[in-house]
Amino acid sequence: MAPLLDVRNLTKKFGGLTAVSDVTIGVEPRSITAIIGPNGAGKTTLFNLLTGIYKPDTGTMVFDGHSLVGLRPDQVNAAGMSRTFQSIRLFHGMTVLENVMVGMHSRLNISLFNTLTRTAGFNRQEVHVKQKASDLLRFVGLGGKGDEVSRNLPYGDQRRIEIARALASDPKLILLDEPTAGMNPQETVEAMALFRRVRDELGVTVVLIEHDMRVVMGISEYISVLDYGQKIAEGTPAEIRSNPRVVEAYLGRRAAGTTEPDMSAEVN
Amino acid sequence: MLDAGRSSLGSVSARSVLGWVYRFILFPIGQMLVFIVGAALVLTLLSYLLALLFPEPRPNISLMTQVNRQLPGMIVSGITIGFVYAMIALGYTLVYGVLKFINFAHSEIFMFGSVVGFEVMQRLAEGGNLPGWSPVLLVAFVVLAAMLASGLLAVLIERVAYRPLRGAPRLVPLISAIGVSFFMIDVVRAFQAITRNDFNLTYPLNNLEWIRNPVKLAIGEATVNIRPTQFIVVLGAVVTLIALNYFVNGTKLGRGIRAVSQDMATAGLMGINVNRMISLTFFVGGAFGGAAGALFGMNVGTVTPFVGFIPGIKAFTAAVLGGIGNITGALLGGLTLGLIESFLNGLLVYFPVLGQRYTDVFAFSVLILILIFRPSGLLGERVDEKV
Amino acid sequence: MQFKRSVFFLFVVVLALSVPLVGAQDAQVIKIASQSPLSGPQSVLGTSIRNAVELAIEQLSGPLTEMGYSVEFVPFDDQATPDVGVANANLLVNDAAIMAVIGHLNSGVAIPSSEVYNDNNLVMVSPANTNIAITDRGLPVVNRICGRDDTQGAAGAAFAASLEGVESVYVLHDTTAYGQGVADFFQKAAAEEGLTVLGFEGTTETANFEGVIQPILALDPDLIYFGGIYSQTGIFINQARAAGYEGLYMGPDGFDSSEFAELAGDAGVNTYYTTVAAPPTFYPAAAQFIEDYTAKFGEPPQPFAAQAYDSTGIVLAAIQSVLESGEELTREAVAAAVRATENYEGMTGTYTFDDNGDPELATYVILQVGSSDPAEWSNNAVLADFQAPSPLAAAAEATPSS
Amino acid sequence: MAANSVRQTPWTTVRATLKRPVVAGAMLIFYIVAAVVILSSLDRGNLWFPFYSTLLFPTLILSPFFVLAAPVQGWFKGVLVVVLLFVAIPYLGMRDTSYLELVIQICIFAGLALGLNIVVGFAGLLDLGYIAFFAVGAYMWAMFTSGAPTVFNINGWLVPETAFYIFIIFGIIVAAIVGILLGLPVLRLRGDYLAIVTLGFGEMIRVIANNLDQPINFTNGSQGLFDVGRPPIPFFMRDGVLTAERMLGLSITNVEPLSQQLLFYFIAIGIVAIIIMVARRLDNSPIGRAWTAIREDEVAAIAMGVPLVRMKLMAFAMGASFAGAIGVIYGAKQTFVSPESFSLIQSISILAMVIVGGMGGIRGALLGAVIVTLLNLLVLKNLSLQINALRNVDFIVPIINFRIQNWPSQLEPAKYERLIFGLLLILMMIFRPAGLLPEPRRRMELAQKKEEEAILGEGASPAADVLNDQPTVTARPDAEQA
Repeated sequence: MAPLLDVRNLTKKFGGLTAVSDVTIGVEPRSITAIIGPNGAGKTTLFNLLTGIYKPDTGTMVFDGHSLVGLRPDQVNAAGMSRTFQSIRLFHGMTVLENVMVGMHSRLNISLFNTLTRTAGFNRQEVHVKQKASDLLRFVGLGGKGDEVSRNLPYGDQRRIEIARALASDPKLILLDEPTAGMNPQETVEAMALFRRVRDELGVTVVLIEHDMRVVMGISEYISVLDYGQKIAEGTPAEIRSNPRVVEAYLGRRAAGTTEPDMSAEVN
Repeated sequence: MLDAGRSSLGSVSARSVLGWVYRFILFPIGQMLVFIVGAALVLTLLSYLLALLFPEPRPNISLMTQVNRQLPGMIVSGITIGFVYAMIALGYTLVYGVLKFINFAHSEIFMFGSVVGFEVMQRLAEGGNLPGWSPVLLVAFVVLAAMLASGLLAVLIERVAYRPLRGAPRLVPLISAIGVSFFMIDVVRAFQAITRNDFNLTYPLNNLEWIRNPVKLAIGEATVNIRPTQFIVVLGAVVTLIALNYFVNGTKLGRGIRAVSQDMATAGLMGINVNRMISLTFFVGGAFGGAAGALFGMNVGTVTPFVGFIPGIKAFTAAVLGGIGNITGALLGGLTLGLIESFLNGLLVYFPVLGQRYTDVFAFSVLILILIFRPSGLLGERVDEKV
Repeated sequence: MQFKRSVFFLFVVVLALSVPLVGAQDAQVIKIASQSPLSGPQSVLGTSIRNAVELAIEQLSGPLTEMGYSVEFVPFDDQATPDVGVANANLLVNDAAIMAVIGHLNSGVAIPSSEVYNDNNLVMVSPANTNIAITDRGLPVVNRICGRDDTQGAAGAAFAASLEGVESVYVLHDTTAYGQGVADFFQKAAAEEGLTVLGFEGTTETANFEGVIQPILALDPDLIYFGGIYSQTGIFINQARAAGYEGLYMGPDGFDSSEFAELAGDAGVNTYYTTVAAPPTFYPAAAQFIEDYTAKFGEPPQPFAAQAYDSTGIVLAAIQSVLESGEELTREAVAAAVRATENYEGMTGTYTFDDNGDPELATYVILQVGSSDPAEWSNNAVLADFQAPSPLAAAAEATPSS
Repeated sequence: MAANSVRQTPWTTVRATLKRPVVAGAMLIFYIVAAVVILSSLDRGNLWFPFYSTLLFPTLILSPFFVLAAPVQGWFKGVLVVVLLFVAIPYLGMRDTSYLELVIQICIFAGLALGLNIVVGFAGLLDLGYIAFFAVGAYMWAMFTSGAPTVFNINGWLVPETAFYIFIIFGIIVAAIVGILLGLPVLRLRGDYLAIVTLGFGEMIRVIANNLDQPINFTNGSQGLFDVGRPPIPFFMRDGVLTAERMLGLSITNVEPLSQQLLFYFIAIGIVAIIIMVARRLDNSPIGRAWTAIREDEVAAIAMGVPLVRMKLMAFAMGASFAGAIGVIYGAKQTFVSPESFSLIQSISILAMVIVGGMGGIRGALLGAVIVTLLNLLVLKNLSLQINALRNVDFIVPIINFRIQNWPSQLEPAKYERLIFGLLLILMMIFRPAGLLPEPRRRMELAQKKEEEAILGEGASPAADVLNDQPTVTARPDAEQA
């Protein structure tokens, strides 16, 4: 089976710094893949390259049979790849529901004529958009909070809104950038369940950047490890756990003794 | 140029004094010279090229002769106005560096400087002893008075109209600044209308012998009159610019300002009084605007409460041109814009269909083109937004 | 907006206004309005026009007062801006007591405002508008007692050509309706007179003219003609002289203000200017006016003040003639009476309007600035003066009457 | 406030009474009728006329806002507004056309403010050269119908005046195209840069209009286009005026100009009504949501599939097209179009309207337009007239014993438009940065709660009162770290 996302030899330099260097990653359809690595390893830059916010210097990115190179972020979104942000970037003045509705933009028929004349098709679409946004909010566990202003919600809820918003465009693949950062253990457990449901119930491939090893080891099926912009390892959680290079480059910097039990922990 | 002096002043050995002189005086002046000469050369070549391509015959002389005759004058006037723009642009750029907002009212701080300069000279003239002053002392006195007044005004404006808005969306202080600008124009106008019944304020330069004798310079076919006021503008600008360079890069207070402009929150945590630094920035930027105003006033002779608008916009353009937030950029942007404008005035007369009335259109086109192709300006660094 | 508070506010306002209003006046009131810039850079001239109208009403409304009318004066500030002028016009046409408008200073304001007057049959007499479009539109309510830019420009060019050693001219203008208009007429006439026009440039600069001056210096003209207003042209010549310009300097009636002397300083001495409104001192009959004006307002009258005084006089005389004829006093009647003015003896000349509202004979004067002292402005030397017929009058003369 | 309201004081009784629909409705009717009667019976010769008209006319014009906020039923609000627009104001206009002129000016500026509101308020693009599109519309109509010697004036043959209504559509299209052409290169720029570049474009268009009399005369340059055509007066307008004159026993001397003004009045409110509808539909649609998203966070918006440049261009073009349509009307109404009318000051005063009213809200933009226009054209002018009138009769202010004649003429209020204007902007930004009527999108749900609370009873919660008064929009993170 061809990978849904096929990244080959991707390189991005900022001045003298090579943020992403010759990275090759494949993501299978309907998988959950984690990208890990120490701070500054180039993970977020990789996401920004994938979603068109940065332009790669060299390399190819093929998503679902189409090249992503040169696409604008909105075109990437339309192609079926959506994302969340490391620092939450909601539209803070808008309501929760509106935030999710914006996420549907690339799936809508945006016609000035229809908007101004309020054709039947337009009205149907609006009803559908609202309905779908409510459904998504219910899916992420925020049913009934659609009319609140998003900035007034707690942190964990804001992360959920971001995920709902990213799911609104019916993506084939969703990129989650540290989706559990700042969550307490209870919220983290719930979030992991949510990621699984995203894959299992919606059939969306999930790629996430994560620092919390319990999350990484708990839900991901494949793991790629970046260090200094280079991919130093990939494989199943078990393989990564036993890869000496990873242990040295990544885990070795932390107290290996404390992380080892975490990596084996199974959290449901 | 202005980033040259990174190191603080250490021990006072002969070598470090020399190094200091080099770093804070010779190097900046050298840089300015190189830049001016370079820009002037490029524009000169462009003039000749255009003259060759479009040999529109003049009624009495050939176009080549005209270019030969007007070039030196154009360069001199371009440099003069360029330094004025540069000094105003510094106010925009300093404030932008620290607060990341366009101080729209800066043009009125410039205007205030020019009006204060007039007031001081007029009072001295009414006292009757104006010609008795030594030129250097008089100019220094007028400029310093304008600097002080404008600096304080800038601090006051920041305190009243901007500080309560800090942290609000970007549009909010910008609009408040537009309000301040309008307000200032009318306050100065009302004051002058009541006290003098007139607001065309003419500097009393006529009874100063030394200011009326230009230096005549013959270059080929051309004779340029370099007026003492033009010397004053350039000299005053260079002196104050060097002082600013030293202040920002060589003193503790300057380091504070730089720290605040890097990261306000962290600077605050490091024990820097952020509000004081911001006030200081406004004072310094305002003082520069005031100095520019007084020098400009002496050079052109007559100012009004409305005089700030055009130079303000031009100086802002200059700041953007150089890369807003970048002090050296403001200087280079100002000089570039001054020279471009001066040359445009000279070049557009080649084309009767266009003419000088299109000068501003072309000046703005330059701005737009630069913003499109190099949005960070000549010297600004491209900052990618952190995602 | 909070309803309870706002409705309470409204209520208070209504109650306050239900307080009995001051009763209407019984005496029959005739009002004369003026429109001129009372603020902004040209307010010196505009204020002087306003003051002269006030003085004229005070001094000349005797006959009307005897008939039982009281004449009041309503000044408006048009800020030299078309929009403000039109807004004022719409305001003042609604005051039924206003019978005439004296104004404006700026043709760009007078043209749109006069459309409003015309809609409401309100007569306008202009002391200062020289643009040809003012009267060439043929509006029945629009009149002026001054000359026209086409004749003024030509007169300037003829005079420039007559000056010794003047062979080339460089023409500047301020890109406004007035300045560019008159500069254009000058340019054309100058070419016809055989002068070489070295350049025709417009500039909006108001403070720093260095960039404008350099190309002029390179061309070295014998004379610079600047179609513009004193607040710009005075500063220009100051800087041009400092930059080394040694030729002659000339301009239209926009130069005509004592402010010019102040702004130009010594550089402005010997400047030539044409005007359609000679200084009051030029008219022997105006001595009393100058004295009265200075006594009332504390400063000597500016140019156009005497013309504003005469404009008011024409209007008052027309109203008087309407009342004497026993007709009902309406705006139409006043407008017709003003247009029918024949041989009105004002202090600045004898006025008869042609069918377009131009004076059949207008006076054009060429003066030279004598001193950099603003107080001496009204003593500028009159080098030449002549009367030229309006285009209609000239055409009537040209076609032999049957 | 909340604590007091629990107790039954006379004051709370009054307030409760005021909130009853019947009482509120009766008060509104009384107010409108009283204002119209007083205004129309005021004589311009009256010494205190400027004072009264300054007090009364603005409150009359602002009454729709009170009506809309009043606790009365929807149909009643509608009837009141229609009566106000189609009976009260035309009647007042027949008695005194200057009021009609004022309302037309307000409509023109309201249309412009609504257009700029789309660009600045909805999409968050600070445009300081907005007046350029207005100029495009005005020139559009004026070039083809002016009596000035332009290239289009072929031996006096001009576009017939009946084409006016088609030209409104042309104005919309051409202005939108100009908007797109100007927007294409600059919309990638950051906020502040965009502001300055649009400012530059605005000035450039003005300079070009001023100079496009050479080599081919398109705009008649600085002389301006005079004698611009007006839409023909339909017979029913003239008949209507005559009928009204007969029925109301008025004596109207200026039937022709009055019908013309009335025609412009109806065209102006018609176009403003259309603009309001368009703006509302845009706001309440995927397009409006995308604009808000862009305003809030460009990066997030584009990552969520909102095509930035296209949506920004659409905002630019929509805003421009409103200005284009309004420009055509302005050109025809003014019958004179010259570059002087399209200065930066105008752009900024339109911006001020949007700000004063409340960025992003339609009602806010309307309110801002009314307030700023009235301030410019009525309040300051009337203050000057009042002072002058008092000077004429040598009035002495009682109590403080101040002779009005001693008021220096340099201090006439009309001269200090900018001062008041500037002060207004500063104070608004400091005390009510969200404007007088903050954006409804951000208050929608809060307002709903407020209404519920109001229905539930008098004892409103403190929260509801806070929400009534405070702009909920601006969170100001305290920057005083040090």
